[in-house]
Amino acid sequence: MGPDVTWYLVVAALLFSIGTLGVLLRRSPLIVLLSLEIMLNSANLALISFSRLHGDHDGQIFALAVMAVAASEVVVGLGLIVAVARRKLVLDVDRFRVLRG
Amino acid sequence: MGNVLVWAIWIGAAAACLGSGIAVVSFANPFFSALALIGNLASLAVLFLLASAEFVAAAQVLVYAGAVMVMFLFVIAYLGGRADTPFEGGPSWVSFGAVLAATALLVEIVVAIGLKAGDLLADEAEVGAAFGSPAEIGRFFLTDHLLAFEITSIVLLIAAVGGVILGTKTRAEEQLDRLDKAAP
Amino acid sequence: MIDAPKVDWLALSPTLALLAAAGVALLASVIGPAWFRRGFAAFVTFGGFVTAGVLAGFLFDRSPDAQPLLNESMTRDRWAALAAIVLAGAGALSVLVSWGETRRDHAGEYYALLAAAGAGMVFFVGASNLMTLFLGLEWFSLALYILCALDTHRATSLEAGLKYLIVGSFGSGILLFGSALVYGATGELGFAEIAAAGVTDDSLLLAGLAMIVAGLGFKASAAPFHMWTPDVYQGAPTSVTAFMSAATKVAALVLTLRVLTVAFPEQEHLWTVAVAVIAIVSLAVGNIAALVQRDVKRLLAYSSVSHAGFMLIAVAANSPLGGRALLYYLIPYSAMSIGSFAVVAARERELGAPVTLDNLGGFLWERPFLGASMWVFLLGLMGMPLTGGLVGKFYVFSAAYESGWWWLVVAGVIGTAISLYYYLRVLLAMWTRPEPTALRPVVAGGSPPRDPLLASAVFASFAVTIGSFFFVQPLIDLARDAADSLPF
Amino acid sequence: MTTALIFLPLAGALLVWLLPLPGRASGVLATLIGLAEVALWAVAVRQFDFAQNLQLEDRQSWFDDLGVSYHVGFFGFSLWLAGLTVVVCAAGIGYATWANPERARAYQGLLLFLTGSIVGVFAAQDLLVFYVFFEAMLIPLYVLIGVWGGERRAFATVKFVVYTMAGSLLMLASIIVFGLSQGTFDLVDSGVSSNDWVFLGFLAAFAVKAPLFPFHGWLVDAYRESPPEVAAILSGVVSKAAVYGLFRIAIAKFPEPVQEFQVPILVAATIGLVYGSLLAFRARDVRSVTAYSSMAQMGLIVMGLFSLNELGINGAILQSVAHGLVSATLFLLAGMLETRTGTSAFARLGGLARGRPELATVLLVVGIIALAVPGSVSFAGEFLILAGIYAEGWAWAAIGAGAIVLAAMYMLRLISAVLHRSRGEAVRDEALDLRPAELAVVLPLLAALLFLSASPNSITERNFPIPGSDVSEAAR
Repeated sequence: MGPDVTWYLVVAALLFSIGTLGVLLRRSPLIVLLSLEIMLNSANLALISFSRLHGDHDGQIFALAVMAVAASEVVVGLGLIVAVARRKLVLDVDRFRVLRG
Repeated sequence: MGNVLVWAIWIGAAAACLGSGIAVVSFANPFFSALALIGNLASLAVLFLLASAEFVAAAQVLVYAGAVMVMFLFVIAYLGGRADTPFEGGPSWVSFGAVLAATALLVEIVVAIGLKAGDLLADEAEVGAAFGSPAEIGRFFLTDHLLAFEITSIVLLIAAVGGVILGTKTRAEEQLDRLDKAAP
Repeated sequence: MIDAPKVDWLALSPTLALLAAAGVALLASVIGPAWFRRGFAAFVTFGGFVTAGVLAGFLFDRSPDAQPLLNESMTRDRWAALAAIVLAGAGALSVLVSWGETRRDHAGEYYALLAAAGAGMVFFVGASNLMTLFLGLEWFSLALYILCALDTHRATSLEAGLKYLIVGSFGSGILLFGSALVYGATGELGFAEIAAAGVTDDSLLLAGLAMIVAGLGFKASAAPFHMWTPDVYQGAPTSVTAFMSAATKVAALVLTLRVLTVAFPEQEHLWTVAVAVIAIVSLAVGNIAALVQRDVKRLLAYSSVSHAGFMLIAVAANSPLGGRALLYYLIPYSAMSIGSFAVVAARERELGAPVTLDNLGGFLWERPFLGASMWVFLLGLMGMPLTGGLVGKFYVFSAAYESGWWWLVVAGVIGTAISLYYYLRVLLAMWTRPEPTALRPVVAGGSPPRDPLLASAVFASFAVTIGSFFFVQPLIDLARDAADSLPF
Repeated sequence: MTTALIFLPLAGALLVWLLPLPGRASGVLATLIGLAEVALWAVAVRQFDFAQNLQLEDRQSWFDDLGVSYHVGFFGFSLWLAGLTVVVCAAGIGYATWANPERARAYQGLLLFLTGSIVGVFAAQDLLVFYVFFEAMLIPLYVLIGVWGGERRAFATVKFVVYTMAGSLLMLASIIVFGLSQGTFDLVDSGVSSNDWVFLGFLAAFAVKAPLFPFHGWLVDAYRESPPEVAAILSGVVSKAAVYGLFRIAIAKFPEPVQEFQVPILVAATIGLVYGSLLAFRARDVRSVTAYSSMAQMGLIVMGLFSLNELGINGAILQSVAHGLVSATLFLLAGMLETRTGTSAFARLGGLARGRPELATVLLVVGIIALAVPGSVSFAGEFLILAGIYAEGWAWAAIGAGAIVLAAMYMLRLISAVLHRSRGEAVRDEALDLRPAELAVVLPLLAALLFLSASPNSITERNFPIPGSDVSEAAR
């Protein structure tokens, strides 16, 4: 018998906060994307541990679907970053000042 | 004795997971961040395995750590030095607010978990050996969660189209480039 | 070994029609000859939206009782069907608005993505478990992120796309973690099953509920989750902005009320207060921030934040009257919102520059039809008579008062009073002639470009805005039937 | 019938906007529509039985779940107010046709739209319908002031909008609370309420519109910056929407709060009367004098209404009509002076009577009626109001009478400053007497005033019971 669900959840919550901090604090869109991945993964960890807790598969299925969604977000996000770089714009989330009013 | 081993692996994986998570958000160079995320994903996969989610763990390694991260690294390599941006310099209102928000989230969730820990979270359901196996997951995807399965494919398709659209240089952009070149 | 699940094709038909349209448009834009792509894709997408609207109407007629489908993945009911009709209408109008944006690159893909986003929203409003909710949300959001960034040669468009992607994904991350917590507390994903699990004052469930409300708040652009709204609305292609401002709001708000009433009836005393507070913050932030804007798209973006506040008042009412008020309000609101962005788009094309209060001068005299329509849309957003905006506000306030939220009525009244100032600035700007010395961009080729499709979209929005004032009864009857399928 | 009376000008507005006529022609068309509206009103008066209560009703369900219907009809007093509206608006449109402003089509259409909405306000028998027309009336006013106004029009418009909308929105909140607690928004079906807050919400809207002291901040700027015919309609007619609202809603539906707040309201009205008169006495131009006198007169009318007895209310209605005509005529005359001299400041006017007999006669007659010489309609109205308010306390009547003396003084000052004294610097010999077109606009108003002066009882012989309330039972 290993650690119970509470421990998993604590790790998930910590990971979620780390991801949140990364999204809010970092300026490089690439690292922001990576931090978003961490947020989604922490949710996956929570889903899977709850799935184990309740003994039904819904959580695992959800986690798989989330994985696919996360991959999709990465594709679009990276596409955008490449397009921004191609236009020789500054890659800095905070410096998108053209749109501040 | 098996318990101690499980605990040891679990603690190792959790520590690796959190450590690499912190590394991802604090490295200045996105290349190292991405590498740290691979470690994060791998250690998460171990945790998934320990929570009897074999198939998800396998998918995590194959899809995520494999395919997605390769894409990441490729883009970072393509961008080269431009991808580097310094860490947020000096405390600002934004960073203060961010830390506050993240802490609030953490406290909220941990308190929620803590309040819960006594009763419900303790008694785990008994699961058979087939729990989390590819066959089981597959069956659910084709019956109860058919819609989710289908939507996942649509989302991926949209993302693929988006990747192609955003990745190709358009005529309007070429025109702009020509204008840039023409200008001294 | 595996029994094929029974699929209710009629319930899925509006979504499928739009998906089919998206597929055909995509194919055509890949294999069709260059001259053929744009027109064909636009035509197919328009047809897809119209078909989806008709099918949703049929669905509305055929589903007097709510029915769960595919193991609670989605619900077939009139609530979703009516929302789907509004969404289809908004989509069709956006196609008309977009035609004049003579896009040379990715024209076919533009329409394919528009149809795909519409399909996602039409599906989303019927979602009835947390997984399909999340997936539907991501479905239409991803399509919208790409659409926002489609004009890759414009820095503002790219920035809008990236910003929307980051903030939107952040919001859905919060929503996802909240869903996970709710799943953990109840062991269920389906809305009705969550309510049936009988978990009431569980801290995990409440934390999850709070995060779900916040996540949906991002999509409805309710303050304090609105920070992406002005930038994205300003930077995105204007036809996309028109679509987003109407359709995203419809989808997010309609689903918010559904998930709250179906899944969390026991926590009513908590979420009504939370929603009421979000409504007030939205009213305050949207209206006050709009006061200082000079760019018309940004101004309208903040106005849409404040309207999210108005409609959340109806959600907070948590009553059949509130449901009716929400659905009724969404109809003229969608029309006014699309219409006003369409007029902005027309002016933008005419000037070749972003529309500000300064270069709107004399618009009413130069383009009387568009100018007068803009007047009607703005009066509608103000809640002035002869537009559905007045009746919408009347219903929302009535619902709030009936549920005992008199201070929401007061907040709404104050919000409206503040909003008058900035709407009036736009209204008067359109009458005044700019100073002859002022620098004005010259219209290329002399007379302004003719765009009958955009004009017809504006006319349709105009007709809905005015018509919903005079024909309240039939619309309310529809909204009543729809709201009856939610358990209040 | 009522519906036709409301929608004829609205349809006319649409026609004027859509027909591509040149400026003057669209003005003529608008004038014809305005005259047709007057004729229609005359027909309505003939059909109307003044011995009865609500008549000429039209009713059509609008949305039933909240009990809102399109319900319009006239009481005796509101038919007179509607008559005032159609006459003054027709004169205003006629004046605008003569003045021929820029963008005449839009201008005339807005004036017609305004006419229809005001008639709608006076006819509304459902609270939401009332609110709709009340707001619809403001939209053209915002534009007319904001676009065609004087130098400081932007400031005047914003001030006007802020004041009026603040009042209107409070009224909307009150309407919702009142309607939902009554179960219907119909003014005939609904009962009375004793909720002070709801009453105050309604009162706020009407106090701003009247304007009642201390809600008069918007008044001078709006009256001074609007085009003359708009100022005429604003002071002559639009302010009477407040009279209708106070009488039909505030007094009729809130008998208890009315009793409770009678004294504070009377105090505000009295202060308004005295303060307005003093300001008018100190004002330095024709428009300001007329504007402040308008405020003073509205104070007097509100005193009459809140005397809550038949005499005072009859006087208030009569005085509403009389003041509407007087003030509209004065503003139109001010406009005519401005086209001749470019100013309405007393310092630069004077001596206009010499060689301009028609102008002098018209101004003198209106001025004399305005200062309420015995025998004039204003005298009759003020007398009735004072008699009514006397029943509530002699002090009110005494202050009112004092203010009326002040009124005589400022009107005489106005007449002498414009017509007599030595010639002002802005007055040139080339400045002509009133043109036939101008006379055609002013003379009907003057004729109406003289007719009412000759027989004020054509209005007052029908008494005006408070519609559908206990107070009216008591008054009978």
